[in-house]
Amino acid sequence: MHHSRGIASLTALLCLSAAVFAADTRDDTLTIAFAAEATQVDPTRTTAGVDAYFMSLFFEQLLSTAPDLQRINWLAEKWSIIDTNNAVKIKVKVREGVLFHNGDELTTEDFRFAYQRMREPTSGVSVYVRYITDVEIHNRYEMTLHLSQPDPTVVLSNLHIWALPKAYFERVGEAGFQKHPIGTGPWKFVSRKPREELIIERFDEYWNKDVQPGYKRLVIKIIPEDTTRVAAYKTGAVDWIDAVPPAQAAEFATLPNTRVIDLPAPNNMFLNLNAIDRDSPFRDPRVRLAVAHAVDYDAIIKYVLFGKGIRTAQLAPGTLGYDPDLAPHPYDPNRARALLAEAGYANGVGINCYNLTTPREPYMKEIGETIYAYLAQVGINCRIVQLEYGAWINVGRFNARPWMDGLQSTMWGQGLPGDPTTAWGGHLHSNGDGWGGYSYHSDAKLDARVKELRTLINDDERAVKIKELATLKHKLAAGGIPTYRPIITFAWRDTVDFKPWPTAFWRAMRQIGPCPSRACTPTTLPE
Amino acid sequence: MSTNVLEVQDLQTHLHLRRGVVKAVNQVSFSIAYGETLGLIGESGSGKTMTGLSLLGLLPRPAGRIVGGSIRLNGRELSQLNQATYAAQIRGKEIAMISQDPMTSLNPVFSIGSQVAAPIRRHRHDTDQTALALATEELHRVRVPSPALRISHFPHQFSGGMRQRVIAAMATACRPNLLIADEPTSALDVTIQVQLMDLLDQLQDESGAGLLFITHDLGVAASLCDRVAVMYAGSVVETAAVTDLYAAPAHPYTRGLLASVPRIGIKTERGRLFSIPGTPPDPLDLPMGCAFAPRCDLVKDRCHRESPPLIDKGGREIACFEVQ
Amino acid sequence: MARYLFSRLWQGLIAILGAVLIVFIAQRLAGDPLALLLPMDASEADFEALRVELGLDQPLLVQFFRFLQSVLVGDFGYSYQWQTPALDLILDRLPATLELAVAGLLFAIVLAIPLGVFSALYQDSWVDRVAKVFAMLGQAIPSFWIGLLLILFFAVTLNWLPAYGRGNLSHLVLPAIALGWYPVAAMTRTLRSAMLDILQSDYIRMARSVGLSERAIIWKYALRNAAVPLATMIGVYFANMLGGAFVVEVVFAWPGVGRTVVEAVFNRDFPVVQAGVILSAVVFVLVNLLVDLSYGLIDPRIRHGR
Amino acid sequence: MGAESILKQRSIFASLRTWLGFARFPYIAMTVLGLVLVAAFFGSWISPHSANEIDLAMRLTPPAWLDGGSSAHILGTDNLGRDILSRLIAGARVSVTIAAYAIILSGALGTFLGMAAGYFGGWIDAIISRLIDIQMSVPSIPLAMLFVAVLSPGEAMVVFIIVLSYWTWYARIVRGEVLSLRERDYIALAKVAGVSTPVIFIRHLWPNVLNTLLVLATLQFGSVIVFEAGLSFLGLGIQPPDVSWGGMLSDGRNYIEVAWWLITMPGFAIMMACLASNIVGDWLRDTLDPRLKQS
Repeated sequence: MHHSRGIASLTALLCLSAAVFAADTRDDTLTIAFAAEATQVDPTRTTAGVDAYFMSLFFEQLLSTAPDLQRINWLAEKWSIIDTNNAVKIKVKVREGVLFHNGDELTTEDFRFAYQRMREPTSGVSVYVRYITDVEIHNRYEMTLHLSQPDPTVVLSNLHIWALPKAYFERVGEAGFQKHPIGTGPWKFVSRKPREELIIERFDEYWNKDVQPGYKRLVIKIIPEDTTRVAAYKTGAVDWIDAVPPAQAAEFATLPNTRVIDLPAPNNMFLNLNAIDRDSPFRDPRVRLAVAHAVDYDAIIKYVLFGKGIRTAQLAPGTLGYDPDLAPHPYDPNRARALLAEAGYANGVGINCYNLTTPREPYMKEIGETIYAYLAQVGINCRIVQLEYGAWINVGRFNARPWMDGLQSTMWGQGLPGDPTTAWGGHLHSNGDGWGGYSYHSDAKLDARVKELRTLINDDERAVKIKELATLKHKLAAGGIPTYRPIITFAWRDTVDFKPWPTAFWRAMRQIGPCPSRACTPTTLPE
Repeated sequence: MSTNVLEVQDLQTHLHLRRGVVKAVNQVSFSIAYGETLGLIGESGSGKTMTGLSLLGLLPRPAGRIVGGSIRLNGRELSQLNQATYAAQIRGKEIAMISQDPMTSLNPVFSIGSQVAAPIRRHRHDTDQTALALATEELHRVRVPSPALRISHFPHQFSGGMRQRVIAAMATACRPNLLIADEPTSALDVTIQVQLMDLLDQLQDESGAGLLFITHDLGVAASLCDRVAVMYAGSVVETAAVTDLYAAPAHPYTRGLLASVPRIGIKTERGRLFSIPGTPPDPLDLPMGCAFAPRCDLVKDRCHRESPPLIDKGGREIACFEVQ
Repeated sequence: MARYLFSRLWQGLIAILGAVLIVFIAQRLAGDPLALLLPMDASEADFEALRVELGLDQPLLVQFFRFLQSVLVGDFGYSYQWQTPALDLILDRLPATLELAVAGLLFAIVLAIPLGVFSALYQDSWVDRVAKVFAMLGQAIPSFWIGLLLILFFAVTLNWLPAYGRGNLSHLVLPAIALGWYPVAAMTRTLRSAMLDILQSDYIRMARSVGLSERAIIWKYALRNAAVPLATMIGVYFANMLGGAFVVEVVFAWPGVGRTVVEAVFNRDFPVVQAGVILSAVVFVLVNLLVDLSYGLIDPRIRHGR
Repeated sequence: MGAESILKQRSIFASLRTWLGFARFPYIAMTVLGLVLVAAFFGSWISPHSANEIDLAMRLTPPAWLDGGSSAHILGTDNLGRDILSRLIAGARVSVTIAAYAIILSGALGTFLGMAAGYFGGWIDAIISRLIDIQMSVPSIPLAMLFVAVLSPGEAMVVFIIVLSYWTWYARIVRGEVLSLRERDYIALAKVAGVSTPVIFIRHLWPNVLNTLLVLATLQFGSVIVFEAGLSFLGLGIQPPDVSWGGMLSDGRNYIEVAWWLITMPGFAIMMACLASNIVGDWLRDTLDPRLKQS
């Protein structure tokens, strides 16, 4: 009969879907959920911060940052800076016996190959090797990096050159590498479905036995929606999630058999202001300062973020040149209105506000809207343009400087850990001499100071200069306004032993394994 | 008790409509013997179709209801039977109907075979395959050419006459004792009509079933029926052997009815076409007494007060005070 | 039937062509098509070469046919975001969307059939009234709100069913209801009036007169006849379901075409958007062809070309 | 959905009106519709707060009748402490404005093309009919996504998408009406008498399709409100800081576990507006144009 046939096919369909999605419940497999996802698998082609999510699994650099934020040797067994008067060299001894996932041994040739790829103008990360003129190979394990001028960012970025398998790359080509990337990292690539999942396997021949993963297999689900990710954890579909929504962080702390940890993001909610276009109101520092005074970030942190945020003026504690006396611009709407009036905008001003969001940090969309609502109350009226972070990257692919004619709220690293030189090179220096390669500010004096920092290699001198520049930048609200650092909450089942590493916004899966005793606690963290 | 297959006694069927109660069948009595064909004649709205539906238990729901009288089929009382029993034990098995319009009485989306096989499967509990084989035989019996081929065809591939045969095969597949034919010929060409009436004759001869032939067509009734019952406004006004009735209609209505039909061999009273004056009464508001009284040329006072009962008068029954 | 199908096929092709044209126009509105087609490491020389190769100096009509050509071979370019062919991204997610749409449709049918049949059988009874209220609410409540209310009620308050994502059967329930809600009304109405007509028909009286059980008569004989108008409804509503699925997917974080395309919109990932739009037009046309074919299965008169 | 079938199906509302006992005049529906219009036109005077006024300390305040509710915020506040009632009122303005533009433009376009197709027939009809077919086979939500992806979202874009999706409603019905009108004697007479085509259109065809248009427009109002809410819900429609009911729903989703009123209030507004316009549209049809009444 007609209707019973319908029911039969419904049943069949449902059985089918149940069979297809039956969970893989093997003990040596752990399923976890990320909110955001990398877009690139080639470390010499990264364009976005989230790309580190992948890089940290498969690829490694010469140095690394330890959980205590100290720089440690990694693929480099030892290294030293040779600073002669007019030339800087970095001598590196590469660790012996490190294998790529295909069994090839890592040699200095692979670093040279990666350096060359990074030098290509389209790589997007060429800024890190800008002043490295050559990678000189002495033998399989020894090489020297030649720099045309002192560049502290090379060290700050962990001697940024990636270990890229030259022989493999040349055999399979660009497309082949995209399809199946290999590196020296603790995890091997298995398969990937964009916006759905990434499956990786432990690399059993991994060189660093101390930090080898405990699970044989890791299934990383990509779940951008907060509610969905939370539901996936609560229903047991996944056993580890990042970016627990602040509204539910307290509840998670009380969930049975669950461990949570709050980690300060190396990022900052950052307002970028177009101070270069001729008709942009933000050319006037008073308007920029009005923006800084108009928003009550303490209230936002308290009420919207449930305390999961740290108010910052420019730099965060732990950064080179951090100045504890530099206080954030206080919330003062009257002052903001007065500044606007002084600048000739007594009746308010209309601008485009680009709300760049990513699920990586919590509540970005509504915090953006909150900020714009505060701005409206002093007379800065936003026409909101909602953009996923990816859109910005995609727009950026076609223009040196993505089109942004007003104000933009986004997450931006302000040099944590380490120092802010790269970040300032990106959005304070007029031609974007840094990560991201674009800036909306142009001030010759500030440019010179950024340039100076770029070549200053002594840390004590750097700290002084950074402090000075931070103060100057703060007073002028130049090169954008940092506001607060988000605190990211991670949660996982107590059957899992997880020790967060700072790489990839704390998402590096270096030390994750089963915890039979249910008594594993994460290593203590700074701050 | 008797050789009557059907005995209907004082049957009363009402239709409860929103506007009121229609006494569609009002104290109707008649009987049909095995092998006999009774014609039920009347204008549209006279209650003849409702009588047929009452026998089949297929009154329109929820409006139609049998409120009195009895229907006995082989001595079994049917009027109080519930629907499920009616469907399982009576319809298609004991009583079957050949309906009005062959063009619309077959389901367009099922094959002929499955439709003819349906009652067989239902009443003989045969397997689908046996039922289909039997259905083929039935089609052969009603003289549908190459039935084995035709069972997989659909109604729209059949002509009107052929469809009527299929319907006949479907109705008689389980050899019912009583067949009700409700205007089976009205939608057909005259030549096909004749063929169908032959067929009905044949089927009846084979099975010895009683046949209730419902029609408004006096000519068709004359050629097929043994006896005729004439209905007017829900009541039977006259029952007689067909030859008697046509030769000498007794009830004023019957007389009027016959007079209004131009027929070869029967002279109309005044040498020209006659029509009964007035119109049939509003079924919602039947007059007191004889329903035909307002149009009757023999009407007396009494006719307006009392309903004349159907009284046996020398082999025929008449419901009229004056003629009695 | 063949001729009918042929004309429907032709109409479908025209419609797809129209969809491709709309996408082409939209693409031109997007700005320099070269920027959309070239990889990010393209040089000025590459641009010039491609400009000539693509004949962008040629008339728009020629350009359109070139575009059509690449669409025909399934070449929508690479996703900016994922560096994989845009069509693959969409096709990967098509099963999830179809699963949802079919489940929604089945929900609608499974609900509409008893509602329609019983409200025809018992006119003006409580069943009929319930069906009417359903119809009224079905058309006035948007699917995304139903979806949210279902989540609020069955997932948050009662905690009976999962609210988000794709997984086992239980994940499918709420989205399917949210999606199937809207067409229930129209289907019930269609079925009700069709059944009313059919149950009055001579062939049903005939079926009754040979003693077939009431159950067989309604659920087999009558319903099969009512299936033709119902199938028309299903065809008409499938477009709705596909569009609706896009919204419902977002509500329930269902990993289908809709959510992917919405994300692609926010990421300005144009190749993915255009692949999604054209594919949904193709699926829509195909579904309608299937519905046309099903008429033939249901009704032999149509099969035999009457 | 076919426009003819819409006209037929919607008369469910007629029977519902009978059932609810206000068959003659749809008082309740008219009142609801009136409220929506009042909110749209006089919103700034009756609104208790400014729609975008945030008060983080008061965020997620429940409606006044619940524990923790505040009489300052009768329907509660949202995740940024904005007053929900004020936002509903502001949303009504947006919804009504968009509906008005969309209805007028799609009605004008559809009527013009429908009249032309019906009156002239031939290749004009063929082209327009084919256009209608094409339009109807591209689902409107994906279409909206396409245009939003290349241009930017906003009120104008929403109106554009709605016009693109809805002109076929008008075109098909008007074409049908004109086709039948064309055969009438008086039109034929006018033609024979040498009356110019524009005059025939304005004098003879226009008054006849006017009632139909009015009915369609009323029915479209509800449909447009739902459609616009859907687009805004997806983030493809009205952009903040402009307030829309769909956008409110979208914002409220993340708080479904802690603040049910964020999603119920705007959804209820959408439902009531749509329901009211459907009921009024039905009533108008029955009153103005008995031919459209279901037998």
